Amino acid sequence: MKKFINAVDDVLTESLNGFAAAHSDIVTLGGGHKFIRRKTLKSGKVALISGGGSGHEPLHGGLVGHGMLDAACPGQVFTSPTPDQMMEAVAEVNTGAGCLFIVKNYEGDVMNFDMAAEMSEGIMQVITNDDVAVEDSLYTTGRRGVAGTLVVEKILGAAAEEGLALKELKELGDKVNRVTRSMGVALTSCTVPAAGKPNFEIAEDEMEFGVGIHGEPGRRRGKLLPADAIAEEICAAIVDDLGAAAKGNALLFVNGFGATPSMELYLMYNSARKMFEKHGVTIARSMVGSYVTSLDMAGASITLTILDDHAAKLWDAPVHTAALRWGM
Amino acid sequence: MKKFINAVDDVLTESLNGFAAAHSDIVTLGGGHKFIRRKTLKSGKVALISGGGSGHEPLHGGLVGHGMLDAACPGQVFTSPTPDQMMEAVAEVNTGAGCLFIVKNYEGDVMNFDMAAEMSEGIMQVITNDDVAVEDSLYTTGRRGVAGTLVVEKILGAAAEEGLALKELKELGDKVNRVTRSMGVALTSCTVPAAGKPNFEIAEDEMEFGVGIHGEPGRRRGKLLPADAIAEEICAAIVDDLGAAAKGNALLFVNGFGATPSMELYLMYNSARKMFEKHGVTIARSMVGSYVTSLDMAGASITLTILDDHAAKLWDAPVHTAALRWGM
Amino acid sequence: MTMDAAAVTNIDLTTLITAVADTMAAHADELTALDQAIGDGDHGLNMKRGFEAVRAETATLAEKPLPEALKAIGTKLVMTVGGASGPLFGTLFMALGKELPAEPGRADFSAALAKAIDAVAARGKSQAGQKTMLDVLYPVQTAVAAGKTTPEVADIADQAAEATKPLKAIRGRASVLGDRSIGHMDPGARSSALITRAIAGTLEPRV
Amino acid sequence: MTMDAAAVTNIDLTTLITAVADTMAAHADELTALDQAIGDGDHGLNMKRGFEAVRAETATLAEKPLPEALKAIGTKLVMTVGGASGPLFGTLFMALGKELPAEPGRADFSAALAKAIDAVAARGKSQAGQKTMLDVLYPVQTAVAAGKTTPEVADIADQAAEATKPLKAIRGRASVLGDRSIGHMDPGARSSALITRAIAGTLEPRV
Ligand SMILES: Nc1ncnc2c1ncn2[C@@H]1O[C@H](COP(=O)(O)OP(=O)(O)O)[C@@H](O)[C@H]1O
Ligand SMILES: Nc1ncnc2c1ncn2[C@@H]1O[C@H](COP(=O)(O)OP(=O)(O)O)[C@@H](O)[C@H]1O
Ligand SMILES: [Mg+2]
Ligand SMILES: [Mg+2]
Ligand SMILES: [Mg+2]
Ligand SMILES: [Mg+2]
Repeated sequence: MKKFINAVDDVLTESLNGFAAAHSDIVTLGGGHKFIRRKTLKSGKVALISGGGSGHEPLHGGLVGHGMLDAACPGQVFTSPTPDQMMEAVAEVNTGAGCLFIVKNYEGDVMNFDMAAEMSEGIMQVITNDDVAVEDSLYTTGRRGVAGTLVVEKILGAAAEEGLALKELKELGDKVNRVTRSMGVALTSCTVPAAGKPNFEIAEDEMEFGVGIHGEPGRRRGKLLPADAIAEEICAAIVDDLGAAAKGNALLFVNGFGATPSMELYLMYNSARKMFEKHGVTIARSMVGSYVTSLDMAGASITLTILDDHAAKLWDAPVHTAALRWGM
Repeated sequence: MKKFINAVDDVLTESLNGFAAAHSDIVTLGGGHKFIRRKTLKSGKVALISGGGSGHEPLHGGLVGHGMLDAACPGQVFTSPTPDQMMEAVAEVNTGAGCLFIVKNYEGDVMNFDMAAEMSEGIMQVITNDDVAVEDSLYTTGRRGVAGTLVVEKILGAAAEEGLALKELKELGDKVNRVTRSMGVALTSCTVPAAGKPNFEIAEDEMEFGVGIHGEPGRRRGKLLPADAIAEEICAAIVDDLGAAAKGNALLFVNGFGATPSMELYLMYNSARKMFEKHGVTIARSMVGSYVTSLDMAGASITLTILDDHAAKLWDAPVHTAALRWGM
Repeated sequence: MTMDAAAVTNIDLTTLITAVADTMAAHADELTALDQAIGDGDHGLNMKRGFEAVRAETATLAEKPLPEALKAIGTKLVMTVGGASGPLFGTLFMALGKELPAEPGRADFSAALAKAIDAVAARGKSQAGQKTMLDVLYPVQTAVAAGKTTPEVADIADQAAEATKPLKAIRGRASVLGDRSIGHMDPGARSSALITRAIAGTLEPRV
Repeated sequence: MTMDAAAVTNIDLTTLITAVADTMAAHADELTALDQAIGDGDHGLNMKRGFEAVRAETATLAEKPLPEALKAIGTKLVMTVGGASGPLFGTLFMALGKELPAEPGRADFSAALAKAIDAVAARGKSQAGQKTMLDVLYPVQTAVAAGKTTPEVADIADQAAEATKPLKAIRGRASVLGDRSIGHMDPGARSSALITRAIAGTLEPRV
């Protein structure tokens, strides 16, 4: 394992200290590094709190700030945060209008956020589950929440800033989640610092199709395909799954998992854009970059969110976080 | 080699097409993909043109836009662009106030930009050479231009936007370059798509100290060290080299080479910040991220620019490019 | 050497906590490797972190009445483990503490365990046969209820963990693998068996 | 078979371009591997790209007078190769075209080559002994001036490329390696030797 670290046990703490120091104009850390919160809270605004295992940076800590999250609770690497983290975040950032938890659909995350919600007051939750690689079924855990979570957080962040109430925010979040779909492919595995070796083995000519954002194995293992073929399969799966909703304006978000150069991400975006337009979807907004990562995994995911005018307006609204910034 | 590509020969073209489509509000491509230029030029402003081999994205194409570059000329991967690219960029973006080339000090880049300058009118050049890993000597090629180039481009971009004339811009660029120092370390090699295999071999317990941004071997090969020890060596080299200038306010820029997760970059930032402050430098501005990359290389560089009030003001000035955006 | 009332009431919490924390530390790499195969590779770290946190409070815990101590252990696990296993093992101990009378007999213990496992299933929206820790916990409870000796209970736990191999995961992270989860032991089942054997080992000498 | 005036004036440009482009294509991987060792791994690709671009214009080039054709080849190389080698090989051919009279004799060729190599050195701010293409180009010129046969010139070029191995790089990307550049052949020296041999091969039959 080759990483810039001092001791495995201090990775998270030292990294969070660095993050807070580098962005001290925007964020500050809660005690015991339990959460990252906005430096300045906006009283009367519903507080948006997200979180999850670390290793997906800039998600979620890099998305704390004006127009997006109020707090993010970082768990250990690839491990859901614990309820006390969310409870203390709530205690600090709830300015009276309640809190909305934005939670990626993993059992660990859901259970820990649930426990925190049960032990706090005035909480509602949006569960994101945009990953079409996993079959959606009531019987199983259902779909994972992946890169589309960022889109939900951005749109809800703007709406919260405009003063939308808790219940309406939850409804808006569910609505955006319903028109958001993602799927990813990994070319290499990733290494959790404390584990010291890659999460999975993958041959030099293989890719993992439908991979999650924890290096957990995906839908199938297959031979490495050309970018166009990968984009074709992913875009078809997304459009299929969206069904009748797959039309009109959309946001296309090509996300890198960490080790994939921007040159390849833009190439993938180029392929995906053509595919979606062939399917009759208009790419009205775009984002390309490594925002929802899996440590040092090479690979990418494609996310499509159908945008009505309201959602587009909220997407465009000013945001000022460590990772996303525009309009201010 | 595992990459998202269709055919090796089309990587650059398809990636540039994707980039231009994703950022069509900011940029447009010159004919034959010879350059990336601002969509809207500002008449009467000195045009800033940079460029270099591809594979360092977002440098330079991602830095084209308001407050930064007017055009960027992308060469083949790790290969300087050819003079015709710069000449055509000049022809298109020079609105009458002349052009400043910002060139990283590599013989290839310098010679190609020189030839273009000789064959065009009204050109001045700033050569960046911030890499302290290489001995500065008139006899040899001298220092390489690395991540500090971005700092020079940002500060000059803001000054050009304010209407500074060509000669003053050149002087300012030289001045910023003189107080900018960088050094990097690679943990893995990188693979040029057309070469198909890693540029160098490196053992599981080794690092390449003082590496350049092309995966070219560096100052020495050594055992992998803890982040603090790496930061200590780099920061000492930088402070040493700056000599008496190493005091007051500074910008600390921790740059990832491509495959290094943001968690490790912030950890490295945390180490570096402490080291510099021990040396009496105040970290007044910070930037952490993969901005000057070497394809899929794992590693990072540390850049320090001493900032007087004027430079700090220019650093803070609004910028709107694909990769850097603030204040607008 | 059946697990009689004495075994339950005379529990030496210090020994018990030490035994469980030791086994989690000793098997952390193994659990992580199991989780790398069909999960995200953190289970060993999670469990070790949780029980080290519990170990750090042994002195305080040992002074509490058993039900209170179990609740405190559960809460500590919830607040330090994270992931899926944190709320689940946390719920197990918290519910056990809630259900047990201050001076429980064997029947009390068996009944409380049944309720605690149901609480885990409720928290996890899961049931037996889904390739999770439940596939060890239920057989352990049945064995306790049936009056098996502590070594027998430990063996049954091991067999139950082993028996998760052919199962297809329906719950937990491994569920996204579908058929590809078949053939691997469930990490949470393995840690449950390890905890069972550690606890059984501390109870045995007192029976 | 000395390289006499006829060899210079009766050059069949089509054959010559084909020979050089073929050799660059055939040795692209080898050149890239050399450049990976002490540079950035693009030299083979650069040279191949440049000479393929030249090859694509063979018909037009073959119609020009020799000096004009050489200038056009040089310009094409400058505009397609990039990197350090683009301006340098480009300058070599452009300067050669500029210095050669329309119907050059051997002495003209030798003199023009000397000037062209000086132009390369000026462009590169470099000189012999710095582990660059110059360490092949200068010996080639000396050999031509000394009236060596074309096979001899080609052999001298190969030896000169080989002789860059023990040198420490002072110019070019490899210079940052310092002593670590020692022991490797300079990629630009190797490509210069390959070009020399290819050209020599096309001249030979006509001498
Ligand atoms: N819904 C559930 N019900 C019961 N047990 C579960 C459930 N989800 C996960 N588990 C158990 O938790 C174990 C994984 O724990 P761990 O790796 O620590 O958490 P995570 O899956 O969040 O990374 C699984 O092996 C399984 O035994
Ligand atoms: N200043 C110079 N003078 C002469 N030759 C040089 C100089 N710099 C580089 N070279 C030659 O160019 C070769 C490298 O070419 P290439 O790899 O195509 O360009 P780059 O170094 O820009 O990647 C070197 O092997 C060397 O022979
Ligand atoms: Mg986990
Ligand atoms: Mg090059
Ligand atoms: Mg796990
Ligand atoms: Mg090269």
